[in-house]
Amino acid sequence: MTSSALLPVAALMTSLMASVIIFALPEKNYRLRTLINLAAAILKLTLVVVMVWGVMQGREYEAAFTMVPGVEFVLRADALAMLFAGLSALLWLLTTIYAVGYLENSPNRSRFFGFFSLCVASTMGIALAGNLFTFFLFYEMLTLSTYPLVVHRGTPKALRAGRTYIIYTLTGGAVLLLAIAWLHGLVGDLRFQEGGHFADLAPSLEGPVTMIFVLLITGLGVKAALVPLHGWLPQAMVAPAPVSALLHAVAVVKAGAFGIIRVVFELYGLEATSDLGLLMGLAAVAAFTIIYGSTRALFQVDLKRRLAFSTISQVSYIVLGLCLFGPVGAAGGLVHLVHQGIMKITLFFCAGNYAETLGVHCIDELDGAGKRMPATSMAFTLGAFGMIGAPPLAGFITKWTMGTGALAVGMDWVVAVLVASSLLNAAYFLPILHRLWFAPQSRPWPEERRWGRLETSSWLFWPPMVTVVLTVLFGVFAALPFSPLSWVELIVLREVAL
Amino acid sequence: MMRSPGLVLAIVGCLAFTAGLAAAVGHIAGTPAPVSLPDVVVDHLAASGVEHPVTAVLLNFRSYDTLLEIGVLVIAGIAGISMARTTSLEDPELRTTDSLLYALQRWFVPLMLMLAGYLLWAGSDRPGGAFQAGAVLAASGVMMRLGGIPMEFLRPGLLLRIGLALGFAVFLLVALASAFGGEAFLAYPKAFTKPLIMTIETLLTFSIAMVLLALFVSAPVNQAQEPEEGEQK
Amino acid sequence: MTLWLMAGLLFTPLAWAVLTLLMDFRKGRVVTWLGMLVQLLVSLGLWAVVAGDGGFHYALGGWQAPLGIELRVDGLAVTFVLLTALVAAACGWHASIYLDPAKSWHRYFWPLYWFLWAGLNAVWLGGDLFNLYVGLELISLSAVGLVALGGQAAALRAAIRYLLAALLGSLAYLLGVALIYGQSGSLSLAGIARLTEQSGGDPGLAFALMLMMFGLALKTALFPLHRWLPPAHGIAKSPVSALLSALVVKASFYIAARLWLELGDELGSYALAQGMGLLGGTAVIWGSWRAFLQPKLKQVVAYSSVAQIGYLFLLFPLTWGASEAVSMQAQQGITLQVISHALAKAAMFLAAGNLIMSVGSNRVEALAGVSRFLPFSLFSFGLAGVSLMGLPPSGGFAAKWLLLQASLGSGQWWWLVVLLLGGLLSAGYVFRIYRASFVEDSDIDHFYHPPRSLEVIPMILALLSLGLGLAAESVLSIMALPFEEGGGV
Amino acid sequence: MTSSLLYAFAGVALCGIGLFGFIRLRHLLRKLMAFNLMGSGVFLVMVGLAQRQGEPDPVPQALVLTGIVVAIAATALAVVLIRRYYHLSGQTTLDESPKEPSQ
Repeated sequence: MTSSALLPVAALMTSLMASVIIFALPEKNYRLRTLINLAAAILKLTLVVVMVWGVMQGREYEAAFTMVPGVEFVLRADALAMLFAGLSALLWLLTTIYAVGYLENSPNRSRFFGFFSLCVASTMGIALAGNLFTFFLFYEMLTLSTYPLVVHRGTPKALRAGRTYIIYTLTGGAVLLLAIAWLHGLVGDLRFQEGGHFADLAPSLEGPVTMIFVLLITGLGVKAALVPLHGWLPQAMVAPAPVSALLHAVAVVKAGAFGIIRVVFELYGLEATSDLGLLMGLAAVAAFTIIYGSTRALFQVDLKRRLAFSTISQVSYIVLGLCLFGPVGAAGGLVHLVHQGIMKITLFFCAGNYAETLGVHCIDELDGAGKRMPATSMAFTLGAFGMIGAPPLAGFITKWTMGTGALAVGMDWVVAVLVASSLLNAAYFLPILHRLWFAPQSRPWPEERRWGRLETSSWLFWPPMVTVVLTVLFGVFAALPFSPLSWVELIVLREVAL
Repeated sequence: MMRSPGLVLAIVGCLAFTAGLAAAVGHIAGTPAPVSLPDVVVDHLAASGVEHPVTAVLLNFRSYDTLLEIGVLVIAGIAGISMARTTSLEDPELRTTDSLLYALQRWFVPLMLMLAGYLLWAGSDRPGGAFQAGAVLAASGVMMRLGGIPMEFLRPGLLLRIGLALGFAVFLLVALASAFGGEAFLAYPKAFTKPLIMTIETLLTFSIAMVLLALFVSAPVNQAQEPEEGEQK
Repeated sequence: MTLWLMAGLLFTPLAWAVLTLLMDFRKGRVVTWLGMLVQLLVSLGLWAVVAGDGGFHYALGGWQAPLGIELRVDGLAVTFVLLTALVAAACGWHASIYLDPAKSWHRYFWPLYWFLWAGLNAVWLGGDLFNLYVGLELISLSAVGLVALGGQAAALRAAIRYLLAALLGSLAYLLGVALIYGQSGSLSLAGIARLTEQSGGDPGLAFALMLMMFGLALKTALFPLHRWLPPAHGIAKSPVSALLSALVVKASFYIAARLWLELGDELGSYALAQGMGLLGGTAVIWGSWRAFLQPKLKQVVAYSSVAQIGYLFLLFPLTWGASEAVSMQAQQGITLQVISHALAKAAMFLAAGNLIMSVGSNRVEALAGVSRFLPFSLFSFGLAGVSLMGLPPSGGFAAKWLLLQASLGSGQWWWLVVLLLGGLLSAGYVFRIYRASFVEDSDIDHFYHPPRSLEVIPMILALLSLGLGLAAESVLSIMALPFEEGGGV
Repeated sequence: MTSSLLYAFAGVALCGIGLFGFIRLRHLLRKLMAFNLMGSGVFLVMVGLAQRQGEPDPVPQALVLTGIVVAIAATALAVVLIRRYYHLSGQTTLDESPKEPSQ
């Protein structure tokens, strides 16, 4: 096997091996487990960095073999894959650190971290998948590996949430499988490629191909939590904070969104999709989801539930961006894949910290938390502002790019949607910030714990700090090379040859 | 009138089945068979080592069938004795003190043994053979048993198990020996075909009788039983 | 060379049956381990030979068909021989630790076990209709013996019901053989196939085929003839259940498939094919549903067998009158399904045995909290479940994929419903088990830990069934090998 | 219509009767009888149909001999099982008594 084939496989294997070893480790042996976790995460990150560099030079990394007669298993590291892989590799490291602190001396940790690594392995696979078949393979693997994380606590509530989650995702998976099989029957095994395959489509195929597109989007939309397929996401909140963070920022919802990107850009091709008149429909769904999610978020009293609905709306920015039928808008959507990731993970880290340190879960208990935990609250504030789209933070870059993109192609209504959702974001974030900073502490914290000089355990303290700094940097230095934005523009130049 | 729909259904089903079968048989009877196996058998009879075609088919041409068939019989025997009472074979319901039976035994048992021997020997050139002989042998055993003759060797133990497996084992050894001899599996060396077949037949007779008799004698059940997995005893 | 392999393959199990009959459980165990090794090597060798230079017919006793019995040694057959060696060895190994040597009747486990193995090999290789019948009986009787071994009333009831069903099935099959022999005067499947190709369809033979299909379907527990299976597979000792579900039911299906592929085009009909498929589809739905409702762990697994067997019968509609390519896809898919289900189901039953052993109860709710104490066996169970649900990368998924392609290719879209819905329903009962195991508030806190080796065996099987999907291509390639014609006439 | 063909048709009749008994009878020993009846029917068909032209055909006769042995083995096994079952549960049919755990 050449090095070019070896790298993607290795990137996948690091977390896969990690999970196998962790499963084998005895429960008590937590030092070694932590060590392996971190080592694997760092190793993976370096591998990804190497590949990013290589892809920058225009090198191709690919590993493929025939799995089932007529179908290939393809791992391929292209620019788009790197965007997602980079994100998940980076956030895996941070989330692992966070999780170690979060789950300190709680039961079933070897099980948790085993499936945790498995989940990341699947994400990596989704990123590197070179064709729809391989993508599906890891997509289902992700479903299976996240279930144990969602029900980790084993409470009736968690089990119910797990049931809902599994029903939604497996059904979605079945629909997706049907679509993939049908497509394969029609046109054979198609690899993802820049510009897609259906630029010049035989008229006879247009009908089926359109239906297949709908099925594909339905299957992927479940994980991407497009309304009305979003029902599982708010319930999944019972999971431990690091899990929610991972689910929202990298793993599940992003997998869905990323799948939609792959399908639109690299399977159908942007032009073909719009020629089939599918973009508009998708745009409408996305726009509706954005507004719906934000509106529902307004009425949530549980902090994590509010964040969950905000995710539903934020992820649809990515989808909406694709539908803007132009390089700029597409760039806006793609870059949000990263931006939403780091911003949302910051928010969840903070929410977790409030829960762990002060025992606070509901928003109205947050009064005066800013004085008790200034750094965390600062991070939360910045994350929130990022979400709202205040300059110069990452979120602003997204919305700005998308807005200009929309105007460039004369879809002015999209701008209206963006403005409306920003207002809604403000409406459900600002009250929280007000409670944090300006409301006096009305009652004692439900259950407070103290850790020496830092406001919380250092495992929990640093990850949000890092991500919030990134939020700022990605915003301020968006123009520099290797910033998400410039990377995305590189992708878009390759994808959308307009 | 009708007792239950199930009954009617069964009647109709069975009639339909019978009719269909009859039709099939009738149809087949109308058409000549393209292959005439009897002629082929006759052609190869000389090479088979026995004069009687049925025995030739049983123990030479299709000896693999027969090997497995004896296997099936041994299985039944094993399953039988696996449920046997190991303490004692004495089973009152299998005892009789009928003097007539005693008298009959004196006459019949030797006769039956002779008959068995004859059937065995006859097998090579006219109807008869191992199984018939074994059956008669077993019958005489059953008679003795009913007469209350203990026949300790039927107690489930090594002896009985050897008896069960003997014929089968020898058959198997011959089969393998042929492979040693470079022939195909189960191909008898030309020179010894007849003696080999006769030995096999003899031992088979013995084993078959053992199995049938064991199944009769050790049918009484033991109390040994274990609960289903995960059920409390 | 080949001669030795064949001799070893047919001889070892029978010989070991005799040897172990003469010993007690402990000695028999040691001897059996040796025999397993031999069998594995021989099967592997034969597989290598066939993979190397194609399949062949092997005339037993040097008598060619139609006079003698010919064995059909082709890619499919050796694949199943190898599969049997793997699974049977695993189950035997498990049994050798799992069964209690103190119980006097357990010594009879080994001979029955070896006879079962012999019967399976006989069926995989059989090319002669009547010989297949004897092989089937060898399997059925030893299987019944194993189910009843030392059991109490419930076990005996299950065993008797199983035996009666099996006997009726084999009689129906034998009747079919009688008719076919009366018509063609031959018993060699290859020969008969050639005859029917020349003479074309024939009502008498068609009826015979239907009879045989009925008998074999009954032995394979196709819905609605499945009633005997769950009690038997549920109540037998776990290693036995594993053997039955993984291999025994497949034997009768294998014969049905062979008959269909050889004679189906001439003697089958669209109605028959669709009918079989319909029953199979119903079995998938009904079996999964019943599995979902079962209170006992092993009953769940047993009913899941009913469902998984249903998939196999999609072979009939998907190959009848289909194009060469589609028919090939279907056959490959079914083969994968057989293999992956054999591995997964064996793993599942063995793991279930371990779980029951450790929590001391056979109910599903009793698994509460077991994920903390016995993650290893539970994990094997889960991996096997992945294959049953047909999720990637398991063999079950590869099979489902091929079947999807085949049904699309032949335009029989209605099977898509079965395939997709079946997957979801199986997820229903598999996740029910996971769910029970994740419950934390369990009152029982003492768990018996089975020996490590007991836990390793199901894990190996489960991993095999999981990885099968990745190796599907290479596993299937041997089926497409050249095959030298035989069968006399 | 040769005599052997007559046997064949007799066999057909036996099969039908046996099947009916097998389905309807509930006492296990009777079921077993019915099975044996059906078996004899099958054997008759096998031999009778094969040598319908009158000349004897050794092959089906051999097959039937094998078949008989197998049938006897099966019957014997069944009897042993049934007897033990009766001994343990006092039942002669397969229907489950209330105290048994229901499947």
